[in-house]
Amino acid sequence: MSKEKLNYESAVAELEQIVKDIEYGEISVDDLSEKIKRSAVLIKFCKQKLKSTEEDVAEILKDMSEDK
Amino acid sequence: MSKEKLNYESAVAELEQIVKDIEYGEISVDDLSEKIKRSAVLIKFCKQKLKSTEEDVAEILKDMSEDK
Amino acid sequence: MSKEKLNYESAVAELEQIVKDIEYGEISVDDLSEKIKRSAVLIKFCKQKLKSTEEDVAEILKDMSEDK
Amino acid sequence: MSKEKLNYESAVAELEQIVKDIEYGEISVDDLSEKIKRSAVLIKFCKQKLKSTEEDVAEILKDMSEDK
Amino acid sequence: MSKEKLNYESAVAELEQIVKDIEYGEISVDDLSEKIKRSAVLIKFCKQKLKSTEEDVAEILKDMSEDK
Amino acid sequence: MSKEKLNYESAVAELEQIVKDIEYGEISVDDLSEKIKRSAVLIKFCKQKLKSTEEDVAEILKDMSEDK
Amino acid sequence: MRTKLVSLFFQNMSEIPSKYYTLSKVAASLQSVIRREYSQYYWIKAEISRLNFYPKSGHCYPDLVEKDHAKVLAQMRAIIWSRDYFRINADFVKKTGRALDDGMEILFKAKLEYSPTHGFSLMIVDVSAEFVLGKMALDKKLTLERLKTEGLYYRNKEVKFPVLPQRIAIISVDTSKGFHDFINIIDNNTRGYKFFWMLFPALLQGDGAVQSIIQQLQQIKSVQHHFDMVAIIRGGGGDVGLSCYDHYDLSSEVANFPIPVISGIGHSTNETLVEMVAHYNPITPTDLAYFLQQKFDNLAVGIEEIQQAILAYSKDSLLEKNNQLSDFSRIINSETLSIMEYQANRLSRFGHIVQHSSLLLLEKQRSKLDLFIYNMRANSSRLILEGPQKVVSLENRLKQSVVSLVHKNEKDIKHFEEKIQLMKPENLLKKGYSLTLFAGKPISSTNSLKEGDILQTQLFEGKIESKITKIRKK
Repeated sequence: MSKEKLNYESAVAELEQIVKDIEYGEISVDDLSEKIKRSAVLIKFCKQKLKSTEEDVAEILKDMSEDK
Repeated sequence: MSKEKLNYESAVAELEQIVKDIEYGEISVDDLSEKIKRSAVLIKFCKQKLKSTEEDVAEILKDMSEDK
Repeated sequence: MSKEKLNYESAVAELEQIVKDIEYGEISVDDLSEKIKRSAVLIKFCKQKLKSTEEDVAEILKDMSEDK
Repeated sequence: MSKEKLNYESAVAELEQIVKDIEYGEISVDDLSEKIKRSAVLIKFCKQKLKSTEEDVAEILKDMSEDK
Repeated sequence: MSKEKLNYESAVAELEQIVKDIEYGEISVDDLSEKIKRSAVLIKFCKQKLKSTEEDVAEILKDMSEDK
Repeated sequence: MSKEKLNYESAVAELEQIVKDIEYGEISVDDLSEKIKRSAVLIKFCKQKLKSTEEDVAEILKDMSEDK
Repeated sequence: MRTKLVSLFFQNMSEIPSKYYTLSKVAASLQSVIRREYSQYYWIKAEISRLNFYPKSGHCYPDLVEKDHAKVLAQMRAIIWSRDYFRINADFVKKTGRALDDGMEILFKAKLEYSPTHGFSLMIVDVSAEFVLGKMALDKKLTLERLKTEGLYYRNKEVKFPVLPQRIAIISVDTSKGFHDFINIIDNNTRGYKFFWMLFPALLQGDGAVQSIIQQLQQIKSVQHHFDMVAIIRGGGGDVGLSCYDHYDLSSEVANFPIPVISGIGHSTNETLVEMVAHYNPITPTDLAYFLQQKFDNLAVGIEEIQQAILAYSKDSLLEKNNQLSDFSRIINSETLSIMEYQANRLSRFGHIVQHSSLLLLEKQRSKLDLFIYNMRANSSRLILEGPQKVVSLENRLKQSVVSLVHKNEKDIKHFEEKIQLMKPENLLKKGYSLTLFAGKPISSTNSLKEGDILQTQLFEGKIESKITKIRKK
């Protein structure tokens, strides 16, 4: 699966769908591995995104503090 | 019987049918062995499927935890 | 009598007929020995069939337990 | 008279006929000895037949029980 | 008259004829004696026949009993 | 982003909107970095604005004389 | 007015009267009449058109006037001697907040005096501060009502105060202490805020102040885009000369001003109209400076708060997102495990059912086979037992029937034997029966006999021969 099209919102939406599907037993065991692998990709992507955003925030705020 | 066509859902469905047939005595002794052997194949297949899925899940969740 | 053609169902059916015939005295003393011998063959066959099936069951369940 | 052709059913039937014939006086004194000799043969045959059948049956049933 | 040709049935029949003849007086005195002589022969034959038959039966039945 | 159009009031308004958006989760993670970068620009601008002014007396005097 | 008088003087120059008095004579006459007729002190109401205070001597020579609108009804000079003036003015200032000044209508106690050299004058010995006070209050009240009626009162207040009140048009004078206090504070604030200000000098008190300030306001208006606000700053002037700020023209100009006007006039008495209609009135220039500084402080704090809020909310948001992801992980983990467990149990259950049911099925079949065996054994035995009975019964029947057959025949034979025994001729003859023979043959009818035939009769013992004597036919 290519990452190019991923963005956080759509990744989270997809994750929510997967979680819902798993929660409501809408996923067959046959598909489960695939879905879980996909979840892992999505969660990893999201975490990276959060981390980079967090870094951005820290960086910016550091800059701002120095500007004082 | 070749495994290629098997998937968990169909295997479980087949198992349910066999279990029902055996449970309600709808099966002749002549077919019983065959059915039991078939059950064993199906159960084994399903267990392997579950096990591999479980491993996948564990792997993924391990990855996810490490990503934190 | 060759065993090739025997199966449990037909063996049981034949046995039932013999038992019925003996019960209702539909059998001559001349045939009795023969019929009883035949019954013995059939019962032996059936018991073997049951036993082998039972062994199959045991085998399968052993497999299942080990797979856990 | 050769025994080969004898069977229990026909032997009993023949005996019954002889007894009936004698009872209804349908038999001349001239033939009586002969008939009685025949009856003796038949009775002997029947008894032997019954005895052997009984033994056969007992033996077989014993075997069947032991097969358990 | 030679004995060889005699049998119980014909002897009894002849006896019956003689008795009948005598009773209805159709017989000459000359013949009468003859007839009476003949009767004696016949009766003797019959008695002997009966006796031997009785002995035969006894013998056979004795044998049968022993066979038991 | 060019500074020409910025003024303190619109900058603050924009900042307040961003704060509100972030507070109420109206901003996707995808946009968050961008928004935070923008905030940094705006905050920097505002802080600088408090400590600097570009007004020029000569300019005003010139304007006044032109108006007359 | 002076110009008019001068022109009249030149018009009348050509006519020279024959009789005339010397000026001193006229003046002496006037002086005596006035001394006689106006010996008392009177309370008089008039307007001071000019106060004419001479600081060196300390005397005042006010020009008094009474007008009906623009028309002068009367005018007169007055004198307030130095000693009176200081007393009067001090009291006046104390009570009204303003010094005696040009254009002021006053009620004063005076004595009419005439001096040949100086002419008429009213020697003022007292001025009623209360009168002026009442007059001022009335004027102020009327002006206030007018401003309200005209919808001006709140107009400047309604002008949006700039978020960043950084550029200030200052109406003041360079010499004002208030002004210096103000710029000193804003220019030298410790936080490094930068204000831009420009001084628009104006009179700050007295009647001239109204026009002067209005003029500067108009100047400012022409370049209003350069400014965020106007500050009217006065200071150190005490409470004197503030009545200009109750003036309608100035008040309405301020009220109507397109950008906020802040007043820092600095006094301790009642708020003036200008201050009332001004956007904000911190009263003293220092307060105004601190007000602005406070505004900047607030802005700085606001920005700081925004910064903190962005930081905090971003962190919250990111934390929340992180938690959401953790939740996802956790749910996926737990749900998957429960699916696994459920499926594993299901498989186990299948296994057990297969086992249990199969064994049950096999057991049932086994019982069935056992039942077969049982039935076979029972029924075979019955069958086998029935056989001998039948055979034995046949055997018995055979025995009996043979015996009875032999007996019957023996009986038959005996019967024959007996019958034949009875029929032996010797036995008949013995009983008396005899046998009649003819020609050696037994006869039983008369048919072949004739009389005279010789018949032989056989008796049991012996024979007889006899002749037939008579034949009787049947």
